[in-house]
Amino acid sequence: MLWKRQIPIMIVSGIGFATLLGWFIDQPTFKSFVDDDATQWFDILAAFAIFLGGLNLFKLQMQKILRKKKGWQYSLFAIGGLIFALLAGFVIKGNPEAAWGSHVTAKGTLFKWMFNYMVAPMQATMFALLAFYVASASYRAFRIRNFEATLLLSSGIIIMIGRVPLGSYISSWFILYLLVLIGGIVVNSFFKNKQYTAIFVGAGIILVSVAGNSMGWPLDEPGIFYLPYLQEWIYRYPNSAGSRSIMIGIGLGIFGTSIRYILGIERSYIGE
Amino acid sequence: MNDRDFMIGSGIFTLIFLGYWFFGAPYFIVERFVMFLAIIVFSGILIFNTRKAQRGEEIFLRTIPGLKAVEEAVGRSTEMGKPVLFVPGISDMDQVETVAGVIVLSHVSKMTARYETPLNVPVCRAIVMKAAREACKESYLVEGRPDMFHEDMVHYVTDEQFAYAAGVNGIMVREKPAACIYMGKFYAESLILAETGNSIGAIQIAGTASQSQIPFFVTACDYTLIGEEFFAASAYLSDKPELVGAVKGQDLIKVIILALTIGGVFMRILFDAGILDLNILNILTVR
Amino acid sequence: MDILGAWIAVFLTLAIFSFLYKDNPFYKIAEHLFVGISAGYWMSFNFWTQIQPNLFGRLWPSEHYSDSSLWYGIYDMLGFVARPIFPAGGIDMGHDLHMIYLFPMVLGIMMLLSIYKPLNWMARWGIAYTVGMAAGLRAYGILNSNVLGQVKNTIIPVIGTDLPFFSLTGDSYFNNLIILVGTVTGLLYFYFSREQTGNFGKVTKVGIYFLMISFGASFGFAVMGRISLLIGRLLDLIKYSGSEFHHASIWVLVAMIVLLGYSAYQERESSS
Amino acid sequence: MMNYLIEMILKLAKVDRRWIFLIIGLVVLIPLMYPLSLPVRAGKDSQQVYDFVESLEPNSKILLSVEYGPSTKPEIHPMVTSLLRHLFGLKRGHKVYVTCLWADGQFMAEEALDEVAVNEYGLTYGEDFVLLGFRPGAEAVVKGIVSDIRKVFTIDAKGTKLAEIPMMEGVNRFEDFDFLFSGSAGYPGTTEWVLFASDPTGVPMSTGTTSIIVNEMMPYVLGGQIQGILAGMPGAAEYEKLIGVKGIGTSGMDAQSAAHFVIVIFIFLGNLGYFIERKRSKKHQGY
Repeated sequence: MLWKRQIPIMIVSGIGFATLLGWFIDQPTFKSFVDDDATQWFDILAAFAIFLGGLNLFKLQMQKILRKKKGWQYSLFAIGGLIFALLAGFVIKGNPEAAWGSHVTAKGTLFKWMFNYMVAPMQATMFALLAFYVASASYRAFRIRNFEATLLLSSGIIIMIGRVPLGSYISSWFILYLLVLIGGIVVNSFFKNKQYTAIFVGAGIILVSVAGNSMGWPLDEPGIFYLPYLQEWIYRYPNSAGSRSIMIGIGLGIFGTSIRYILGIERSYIGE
Repeated sequence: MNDRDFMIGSGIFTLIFLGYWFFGAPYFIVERFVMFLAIIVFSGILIFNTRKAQRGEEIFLRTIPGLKAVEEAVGRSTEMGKPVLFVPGISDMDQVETVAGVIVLSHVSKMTARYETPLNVPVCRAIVMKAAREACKESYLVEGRPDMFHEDMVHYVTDEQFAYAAGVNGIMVREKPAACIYMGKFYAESLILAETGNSIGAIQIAGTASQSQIPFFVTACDYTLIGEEFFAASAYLSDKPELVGAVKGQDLIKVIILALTIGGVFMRILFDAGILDLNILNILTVR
Repeated sequence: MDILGAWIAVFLTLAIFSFLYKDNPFYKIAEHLFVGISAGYWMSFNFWTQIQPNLFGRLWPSEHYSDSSLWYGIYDMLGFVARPIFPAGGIDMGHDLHMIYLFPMVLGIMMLLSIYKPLNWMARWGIAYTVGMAAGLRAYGILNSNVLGQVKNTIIPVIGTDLPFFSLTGDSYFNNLIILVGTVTGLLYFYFSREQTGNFGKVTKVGIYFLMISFGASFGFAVMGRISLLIGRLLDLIKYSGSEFHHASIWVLVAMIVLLGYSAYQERESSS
Repeated sequence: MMNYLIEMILKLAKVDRRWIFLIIGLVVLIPLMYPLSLPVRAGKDSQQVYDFVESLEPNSKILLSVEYGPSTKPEIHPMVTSLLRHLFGLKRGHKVYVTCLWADGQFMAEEALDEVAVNEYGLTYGEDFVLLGFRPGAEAVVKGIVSDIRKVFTIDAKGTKLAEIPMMEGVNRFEDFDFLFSGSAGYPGTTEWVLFASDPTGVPMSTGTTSIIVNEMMPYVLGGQIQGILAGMPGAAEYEKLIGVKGIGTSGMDAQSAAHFVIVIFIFLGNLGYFIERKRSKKHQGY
């Protein structure tokens, strides 16, 4: 029990207090531990642990092959890939000039080749899949269901259009006309009277046209209807306010949770 | 520990610190005193509320729909005879969010043990694999179902972010889980996972403090725990008084923060008008 | 080698894109290969950038090398087994001798040993160290920047200076007020010890509006970023379709479409 | 006619998402092959970065941190090359020190330096620019650079000892730099530089990030913790416009514009279908 429970809890508290107090203590040995060594130790530990993970992957894929589970043929590729990468990492350098150790970054090695033509393109392609997913997600999710969803949608669209060059060609007057039409829809669904709607839209169009004519139809005035300016306003102010409140909340959450770990109030992450 | 002990303890601590201060505070980085004070005060509030809750004082917390849905999702998987997929994020245990995710996993695995539903936890880091296994094992033991636990329900995929996403995608389209739960620190793979989960028609519940990924989860998942809600999740799910008390403590800190903000704005007005000779911004600037 | 690489890269890229159509053998091959290779890649990479230079490099630096010492005797024995990892005369990574790094080594070895069931508990020490370190380091940083730092940024003038009342994209009282209101109400949304009803509910509703605007803006940005990545990917494919790579992209694309089309046709036949 | 149109919109609203995928793919591909060359307008935040670089004293020491890999190269790489062009093009004797927090960042940095510093300006390695390379450890590296850069980097990326590099003279810690630019695609990245380097020391910094994390960075930009930001590929295009050298950023903007508009049209159609549907179901319920 001592080895399995008490000591781990003591380690959490001890290391936690040390790293927290380290921020306030100006003593070289202590400071260098907190600034440098503490995270370095973790990195070393993680580097050891990854072998554990690799072994687990190997075991599961091997089981699939040996038991001829559904799709076992593909597991051959996983095992093959793993072995190939380990060969490139530990056995075949491919470039005699590169020393062991620097071969993982040096030019002309098998490891670098593997990175350039296998890891990097697959990584980038998986990432690029997001371009499609983000389109289909916005298509499905950006529906004017209620006021909140409408806010989400409007700020999303304004940012999307306002930030690309094509957006800066859209005159603020076009947006004004658009707003008049949308206003018409709102009026119509509110009063359910075609006359009111017609009066509203007609008056709006005349008003905008008169104003536009008198101002000479400048592209970017009035500024609040010019998308590039509007998007800048949205992301500098209301958006900042929103993300700032989330940020403070997350900050408090992380702080509170960390203190809970250090004090040993929460221990279930090691099975308590 | 009761209130008296707490007061005595903090009194002693203050005295010792004053003594240390009196002797010139060797090795102490004085410019960070404000931060030191903040940490001490905030931790004190957390401890105080934890103790209060442990003594059995009633504490009210508002409902969070996403957390109620977790049990429903597990239940639905049981009815459909399909597994539950739990993704604890792609970061290692050195991120507080991952630890919080593993804690939520320990509660989810209690439910799957109770409902006898298969659980699948692919992980991206080996240390997380170890921790998640310990957490699940303990939960199955607590629920009296150690026979149902097997180590490989928590399995390692790879450290590489997008290879992991590809692998989890594969699990989703082939095993078709009825519930996908994402709790932890996420990066760009969030939308790949959530969209694929959506396309197979699973109930999806997400919780994360990764600010840039919250919108994707909000749009593609059925329920999302936003930011701080995610950290409060373990308190809600466990119902342990000491954890509930800590959430209450965090709320009190929030009130202090709000008071500081609004009070600060007033102080700034007075400062700008030349009435007050104290710039609050200088106090809050900690190098 | 480069042309072969280009063909492999093109195949893997298109194989992953084919997932957009549906789960298919090409994707399964790419997925399994990716998982296997990347696991091996990171195992090798972490070994050569962490364990060898930062751990062994600190335990047996070349600076302190002497054949007579017992400690380097162990080193020479290890070097006998694996010369590339332990080069003759100690490891020169510019580190000093740090015996304290035996601790992370012990933690790492314990982590590896935990694969043996009776020693399962050994992993807990490493986990405990990781959590403790993270909690201590994060608690300070996050409280400073995310909480106090953001509070400081929210303390902005709303009256009494020479700022204009309204300016769309510059600082103004109006915009400052937006930030103040948004941050405060947004933060109140995260107040848990009260049900969001009545007046409090109205205030938190405003907070939610700000959160939604912020989510929308994030989403807009995301669309932008993801499309950019697709652009990068397609630029690569266009490059590989050139004659110096023997039109790799075009050939692989055609072959894949034909095969997928054929299998879709067969499926339809067999189902009807 | 009207009914036919409505039916079509309804059909479009329920279209298989794979059609969306195909259209998006084509809309991005076609402008890349046949560019339109739309002009670019520089926003405030890009301008701020530009102005700050312009205002640097002659012979400034600039730390450039590369924190992106091949997957995010299209967004950040053009920013980094443009910044290098700007710095070297000013001919004020600025010295550029490049560090990488991401392993694959080193490949990216090498590419950018080869392209700009070596091929375009013919500068000398070790006197005008130096690639210190990648060191693992995320925030530990940042903190290490703040306290003692020579402890983190004993040798540069080519294996030369720091003492033998002329431009390293007098550079011992982060405070010896005049400006930091972080080209960042996530963790570790700009946030770590703000938290552990720029905030504690007061050395000014700017950043160029992927679009997705711009939002997370905005509070820092508004709070003056970061001097301006290059936001995603449009940010890169804007910077290219400011320094007057067109690159990938500018050429990608056409495809970007087209894709955004198509997505907005999709959203519009989806909403139209949603409205019609809702109206119909209301009618059926006998309102």
